[in-house]
Amino acid sequence: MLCYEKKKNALTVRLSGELDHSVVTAIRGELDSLIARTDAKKLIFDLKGLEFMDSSGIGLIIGRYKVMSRRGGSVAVSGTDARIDQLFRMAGIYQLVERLA
Amino acid sequence: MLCYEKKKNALTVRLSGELDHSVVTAIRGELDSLIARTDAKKLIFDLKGLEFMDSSGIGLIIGRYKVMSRRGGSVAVSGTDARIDQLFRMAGIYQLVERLA
Amino acid sequence: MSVINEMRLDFAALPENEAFARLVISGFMLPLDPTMEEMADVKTAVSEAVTNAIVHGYGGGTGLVRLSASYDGEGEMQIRIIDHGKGIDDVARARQPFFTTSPGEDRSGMGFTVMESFMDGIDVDSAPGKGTTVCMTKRIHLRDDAVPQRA
Amino acid sequence: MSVINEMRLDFAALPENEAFARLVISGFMLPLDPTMEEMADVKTAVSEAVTNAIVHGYGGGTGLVRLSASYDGEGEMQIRIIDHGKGIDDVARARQPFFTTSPGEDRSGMGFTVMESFMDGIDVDSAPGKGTTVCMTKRIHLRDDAVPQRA
Ligand SMILES: Nc1ncnc2c1ncn2[C@@H]1O[C@H](COP(=O)(O)OP(=O)(O)O)[C@@H](O)[C@H]1O
Ligand SMILES: Nc1ncnc2c1ncn2[C@@H]1O[C@H](COP(=O)(O)OP(=O)(O)O)[C@@H](O)[C@H]1O
Repeated sequence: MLCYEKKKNALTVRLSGELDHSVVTAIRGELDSLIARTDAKKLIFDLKGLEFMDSSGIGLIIGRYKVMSRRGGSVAVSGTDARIDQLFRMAGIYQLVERLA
Repeated sequence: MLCYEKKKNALTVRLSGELDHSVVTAIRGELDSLIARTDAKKLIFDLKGLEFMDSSGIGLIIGRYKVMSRRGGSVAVSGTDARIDQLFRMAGIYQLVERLA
Repeated sequence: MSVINEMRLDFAALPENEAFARLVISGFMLPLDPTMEEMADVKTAVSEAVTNAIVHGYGGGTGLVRLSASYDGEGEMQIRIIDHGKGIDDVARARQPFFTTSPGEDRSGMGFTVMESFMDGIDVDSAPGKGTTVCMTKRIHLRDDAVPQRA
Repeated sequence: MSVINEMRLDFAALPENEAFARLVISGFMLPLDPTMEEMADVKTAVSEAVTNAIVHGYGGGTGLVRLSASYDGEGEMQIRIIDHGKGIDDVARARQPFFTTSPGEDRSGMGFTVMESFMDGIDVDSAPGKGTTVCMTKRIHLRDDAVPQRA
């Protein structure tokens, strides 16, 4: 499930449930048009509600990092539990993306 | 899971989780020795906590009805939801066993 | 209609796999967005047939049980439970309510009756020494917003 | 030690079966009473390999994915994910972090790296045109009161 909120230049996207390849396939187009439509400069992923994530989640974040970079914007993540954190560190994501509390 | 309580002549047995063949196999010997040990005249099954039951549960109840009859005692059930009720009616269990609220 | 999803599971004939088989069939039918009632009907029927394969088919011995299932775009499920155990000599008699060959083990003889009343169709194919196949169908009513699509 | 429980599941190469495969492996390992951590490790690794079979092996086309698993009395799990899809020509390169043949689809190239770090052992057998087998092992630490017994 995907919920979002735009405040000033920041678009916050809250993901819940299980983030795997089938979900990424279903939502990435939606996300990209949301970014374009809201003209967001900062994209924040709130992952507190995720019950599962595999490397497809890494791909989703890096992909959105590329989209935002092209637009001169940035990406941040929040609500990462120990497991998601481990996956993100493995992929060096925090070199590209800010980690909020 | 099996919990029990003896009050006067009545032995109340509370079952929770899923009542299938593997569980019946695991608990029926325990139940019979509990009946003998407590010398119960009435055996009450409290099924409120059950999340699943198939015909193995019918077999468990009818089997205990036989055990209690031989001892001059009786059996009752309580906490049956609509589904368990349907299974019990299918097997005519309420001709042998009292149904409490 | 043609099948849009299918699975086939083989597992050891162990009592602890009865709960496993129920979990597997529940998970497989989830994309159809069944009601709690439909889910419980199918779980119960599968539990009966799988238990029979373990208890009667293999009689506590080793062997593999197969659970296969499929559904089409209209929510029609086909489920098969297959064992290569001892088989049934008189299927009509076995299907009668209260008939059981294991009364001493607290079997009620209600397994086939339960499968019949919870599923839309059931067919039993068995031969002594060859094993048993129980084939069941169940129509899951699709909600308007949940029609499954072939990817 | 010898195997005390085993299963083998074949399912259609559809994205909705990724969640199904995770559910199946979780249910199968439940009798071992794993920690949440061990459970998540295995689910994640299986999710990676099954996704690869669907995405890369069959590339969106039809086919069957096999997930087989077993465990012994010491909690040693063996898990295999098999497809008969297009195969991998250079396995060593494929296993490198960040290597992916589908960057445009937002694949990260981290699948094999994740499998390696969450499991105790992984072996990949593949040939172009023949398909891919990923074999993984994981030791589940048994608690004193939960040693599984052959019935
Ligand atoms: N898979 C099977 N293999 C061999 N015999 C079976 C199988 N399934 C059912 N039977 C026979 O049919 C009888 C009736 O089955 P059922 O109605 O499920 O009741 P129950 O399992 O309580 O005995 C069983 O007692 C057994 O003799
Ligand atoms: N089952 C498979 N069939 C064919 N190719 C595969 C399979 N699994 C992996 N590969 C190849 O190995 C590469 C790396 O896989 P992986 O590390 O899981 O990353 P990703 O799935 O993100 O691409 C894939 O991009 C693909 O080319």
